[in-house]
Amino acid sequence: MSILINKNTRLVVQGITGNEGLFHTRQMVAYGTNVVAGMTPGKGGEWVDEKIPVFDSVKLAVEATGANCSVIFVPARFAPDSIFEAADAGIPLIICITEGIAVQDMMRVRNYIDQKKVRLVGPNCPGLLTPGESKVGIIPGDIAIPGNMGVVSRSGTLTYEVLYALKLVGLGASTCVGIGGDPINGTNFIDVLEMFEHDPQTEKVVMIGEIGGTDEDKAAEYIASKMTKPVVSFIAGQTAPPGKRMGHAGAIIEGGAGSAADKVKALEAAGVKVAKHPEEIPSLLK
Amino acid sequence: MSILINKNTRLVVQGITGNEGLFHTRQMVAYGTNVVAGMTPGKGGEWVDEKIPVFDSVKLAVEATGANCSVIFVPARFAPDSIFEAADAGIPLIICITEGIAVQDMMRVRNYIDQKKVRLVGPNCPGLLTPGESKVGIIPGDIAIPGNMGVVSRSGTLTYEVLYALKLVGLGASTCVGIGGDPINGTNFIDVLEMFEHDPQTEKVVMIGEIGGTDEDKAAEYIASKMTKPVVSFIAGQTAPPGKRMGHAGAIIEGGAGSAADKVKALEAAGVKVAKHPEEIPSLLK
Amino acid sequence: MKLHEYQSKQIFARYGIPIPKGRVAAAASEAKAIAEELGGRVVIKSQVLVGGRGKAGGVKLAKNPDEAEVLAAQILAMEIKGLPVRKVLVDEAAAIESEIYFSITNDRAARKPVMIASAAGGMEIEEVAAKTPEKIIKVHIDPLLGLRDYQARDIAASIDLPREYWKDFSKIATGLWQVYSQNDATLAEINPLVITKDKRLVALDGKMMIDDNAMFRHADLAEMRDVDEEAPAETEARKYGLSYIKLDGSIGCMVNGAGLAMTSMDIVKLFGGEPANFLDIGGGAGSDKVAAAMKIILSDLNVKAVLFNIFGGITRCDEVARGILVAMDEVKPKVPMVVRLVGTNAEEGRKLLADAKMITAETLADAARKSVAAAKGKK
Amino acid sequence: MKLHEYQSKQIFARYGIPIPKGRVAAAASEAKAIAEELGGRVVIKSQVLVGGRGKAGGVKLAKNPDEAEVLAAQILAMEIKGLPVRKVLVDEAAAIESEIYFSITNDRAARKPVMIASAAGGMEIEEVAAKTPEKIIKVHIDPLLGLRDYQARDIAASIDLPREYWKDFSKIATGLWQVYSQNDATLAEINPLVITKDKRLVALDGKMMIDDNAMFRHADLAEMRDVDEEAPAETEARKYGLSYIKLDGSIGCMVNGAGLAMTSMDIVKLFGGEPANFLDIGGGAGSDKVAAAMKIILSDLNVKAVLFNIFGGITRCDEVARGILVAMDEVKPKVPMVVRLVGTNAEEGRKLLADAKMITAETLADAARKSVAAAKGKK
Repeated sequence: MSILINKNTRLVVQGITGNEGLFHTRQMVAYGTNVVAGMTPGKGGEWVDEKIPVFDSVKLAVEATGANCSVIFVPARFAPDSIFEAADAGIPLIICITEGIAVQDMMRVRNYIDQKKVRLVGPNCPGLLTPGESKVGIIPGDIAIPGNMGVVSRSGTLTYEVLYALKLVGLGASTCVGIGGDPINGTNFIDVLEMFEHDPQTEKVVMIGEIGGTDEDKAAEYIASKMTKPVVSFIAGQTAPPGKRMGHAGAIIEGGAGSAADKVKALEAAGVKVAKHPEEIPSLLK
Repeated sequence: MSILINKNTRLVVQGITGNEGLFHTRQMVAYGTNVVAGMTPGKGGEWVDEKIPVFDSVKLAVEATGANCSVIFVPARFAPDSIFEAADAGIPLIICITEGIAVQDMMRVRNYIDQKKVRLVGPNCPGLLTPGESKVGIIPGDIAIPGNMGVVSRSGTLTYEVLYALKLVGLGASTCVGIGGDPINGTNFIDVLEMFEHDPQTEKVVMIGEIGGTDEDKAAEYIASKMTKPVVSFIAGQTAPPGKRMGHAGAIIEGGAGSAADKVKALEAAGVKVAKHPEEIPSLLK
Repeated sequence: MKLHEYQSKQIFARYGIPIPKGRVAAAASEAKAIAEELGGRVVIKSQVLVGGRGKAGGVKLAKNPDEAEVLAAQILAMEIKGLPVRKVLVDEAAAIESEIYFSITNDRAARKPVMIASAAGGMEIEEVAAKTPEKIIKVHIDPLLGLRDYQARDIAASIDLPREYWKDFSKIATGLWQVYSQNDATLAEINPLVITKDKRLVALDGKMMIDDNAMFRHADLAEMRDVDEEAPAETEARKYGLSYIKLDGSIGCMVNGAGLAMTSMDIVKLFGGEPANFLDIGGGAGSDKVAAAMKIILSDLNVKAVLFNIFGGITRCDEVARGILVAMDEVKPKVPMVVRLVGTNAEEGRKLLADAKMITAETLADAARKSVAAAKGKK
Repeated sequence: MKLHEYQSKQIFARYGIPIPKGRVAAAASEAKAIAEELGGRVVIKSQVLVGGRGKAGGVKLAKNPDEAEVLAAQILAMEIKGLPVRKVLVDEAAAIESEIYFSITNDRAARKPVMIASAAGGMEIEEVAAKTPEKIIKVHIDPLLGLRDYQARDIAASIDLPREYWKDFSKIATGLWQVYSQNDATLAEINPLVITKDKRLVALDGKMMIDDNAMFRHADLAEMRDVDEEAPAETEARKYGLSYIKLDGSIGCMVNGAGLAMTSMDIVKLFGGEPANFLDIGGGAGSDKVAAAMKIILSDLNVKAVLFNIFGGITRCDEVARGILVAMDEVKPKVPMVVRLVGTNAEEGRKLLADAKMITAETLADAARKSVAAAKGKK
């Protein structure tokens, strides 16, 4: 077992003919992901590498190929519409890799998809990897091996560090979920922790957080009250200068929370072992 | 038992200081409805008849009085906002009496409240009456007596005819629900039929429909497949000239459906006795 | 409220939808002048608020200004489905490659606006819908989110529009959505949207219907109402917020509530009469509204008896009674009147009417029976 | 991107929010002229993009034009929190009855915009929030529906605003919502919104922050950016889409991904070093971006060693290597460089860098340790 993606995942790539879309489609195909369709407006009828049909819209792609998962490689100004489009086409799992989407756009997106039975992962995330089965997004496939560790992270490349560190000591992952670092995203820590808690393959969980927001604090509450599986964590940004992001009003809303020290404290109080640096994580999982 | 409203209903009247709002508030109070608050922007702090406090917003009214039901007597151009306001204030049951709300406004309203756990009855409806317990809206209280007939109707005054006809032969109502005649409304026949099916007090159901739309047809399907209690019906508009409402596109959407004859046919096929005129209904309930 | 073709197309143009060059004319000489201005062949189109103008001969092609004048004169002399033609639209003629049907309207079952398109444009779209429903593409629009670009693209692909027209089609779709949403239209229709021989998309014909309940925010549209196209009684009724439709029978009906009004008509018919009208005075009508309603009913000379059926709720029976008295005083009606008052303040209402010579009834069936008898001259 | 007070207030005025009469000046003589124009007392306000201007003496009241000139000259000679004052706003002075705090910002936890108000305006709002949170009113706005009138009314009632001001307050709330939503603001703040002695509501001070990710639809706002207020390196970084923040340490860091960049800084510190900067080259950076990043890092003369930590994903290690080579060729750096490449195309990247004299590392800890050692002159 695994969570979210596996061998039955039928993927449509939104923005498949773009530079990044094409590169990572090939990487995904090479990894063994079942990429059934691509989508680029105006290029319907073309083929990618002579085996992936391209459609003019997600709806047409779904009708023709039964795609059940979408990954978005589309410039930030068009990505919100790509998410709406995938949601409207009935795709139940949408992974948005795109970075730099405007916050107000994401508020509209999130409030819209919350009305539908749709899970969005990201944006500004590296995607998903179920080692040995399927990879959706940009996580390099060769840095992780199959195993029993569930990995969830707000960061992109930092996630790779952790997967790689696990691999170096022979530890593998059930699924790795990059939820993305944007202030407004589709899936948060608690959503993924819950899935790992119910996934028989997952034995322990690694959670990679960072400064800002209160998601890690909520996760700590959830871990303390609902989780039976051990969780190991790392929080990035211990040395980050404070107040570089938002002014007055933001500080009011977040009630002064969001520092790395506070998050570490909350997690440790919930029984989570917190690593000093990512390469320390494997030893804490032993 | 009854449905939707009873002795525990704590009502706030939106637009209480207007002509209609005030008149019907007094009627409701006289009937025994527990009117706990009124709401008119700019008149907070005043009192109606020295016993009902007026607030500047529904939120303030709810906080101060624990109102759990709202009735709206507000001009059509302001009524959509009144519904949003009641929904945002956490009122679980909103009855909108106002007639003449623009269709596009109602589409926005309905799509918004569908996201919340809120039931809207109406607009353009006479409201609810649980005889002997509570009346919310404008149904004259003295035309109905307590009993075991559930009454649901798209029409306003036609509903009164039916209640009155029932009363004249000694039949009473568990609850009467006027769902309103507008093309887009909050509660439809099926919603109410389901509540009556599960209400122990209700023995039989009277459903008053009219031409236009497909709600009666859907109700017929529901009755055939899900209902155990007998249903008697009347459909208004047998002599109405066709095509006075919408042109081409509307006809396409409704697929030519919506005539009184079609509705009668669908209901009779579902085992419903359909009356030739409203005063015939009591005899069909025997 | 229906808008004329020329009005609808003027609105379309404001939102960037391409329309043919052209102008409206009320006289043949004017039509000639416009044809001269436009040069080339023109189409003369009668502007009446009914369908089937083409079949009735109300749309003609003119090769030159002189022919335009002759044809305009012919069309301006016509009546179409009982409506005299008062204006013609003179449009430059288009060389048509193919025709598309394209509209937005309300889908009450889905509670959302729906965009409808078909490659079978120009034809009677109801016929297409009935015979080949698969040729009709429907896409629902979220009323809070509005039309998205990919929806227009989906439609373009589904009706097999050649890819070179997609960008323009997308702009037209966006324009049509704005036409619909910013004007509270219940229908915004382009039929046909044509591809011309010189590869342009043009809205050749247009139709709009506006939600009467939303007129308060569209003063500009209210001015476009063509009262010439309405029966005077209907114009009068609208002025007082009454819902009135003239029919061919002899029993005038004044009722509160659309459902009860229809039921009253149904039951009049059930007892052997024919209703002269549908008239709903609405909820909470005051005496002035009631008086206006009564005058409207009595302005129909076919009316041989009047049935008042008022079941008070938000409407108060005493107010209705007062209105009846005012109107009787002014109009001095000569036909018999049957009155039934039940519900809110019915007692007060009955007292007010006690001195007026009116036939009273208790039940609806009783009222209908008495009206039918009265219309036939029986008591 | 932060806007100046005077820019924010100009935008406010466009949406119907009343602001004091006034104009911005870059010289004392100009300030005098404005004060003469306005007549009466004026306030001279330094325009710098930091808070606490008042406490720093950057806001002064002038009784007449001559005093305005003197005070403007004083303020224009100041530095506030290290930033030289280049402009002053000269506003007519208001006679203040009371002060309100009023803003809209993003609530990330609720995923909605939130309108915030407090009767304790003018004060440090964080202090109010910390000490008396019940004095802060928050109302969430549905991003698809927008601000509704009743929400403004709720706020007015909750902050005990006298009823006579509700209508004007409602208009200001609507204006502020438009300011926020039509300009992709992450913050639109009026502090204080004052009630004047002559019974008007006026936005005495204003602050706006714009979402950098939304600048593509706000060419007008992009022009308002005051590059004088930024470190030149930050301006340069933004030009290339790099996220750069200068710090005080000696180890320059170039990393892909904000999380990994912060982690690299953390681990440098853990091993006894001090990071010279935060620098995220973002996802999918090409060689030109990498070269620009390297030049920016090396423009900081405190930098004694550079740590490149690239874990390829959407970013390809070979592209990064190419960028490093380009930059090295141009800049000829004299400080030691520690490079760690892992992930997508890491092998190709390493090959490209094989001939350059760089210290390589396998693990992150190893890279950090080597950087710290290199900065201290050890190998």
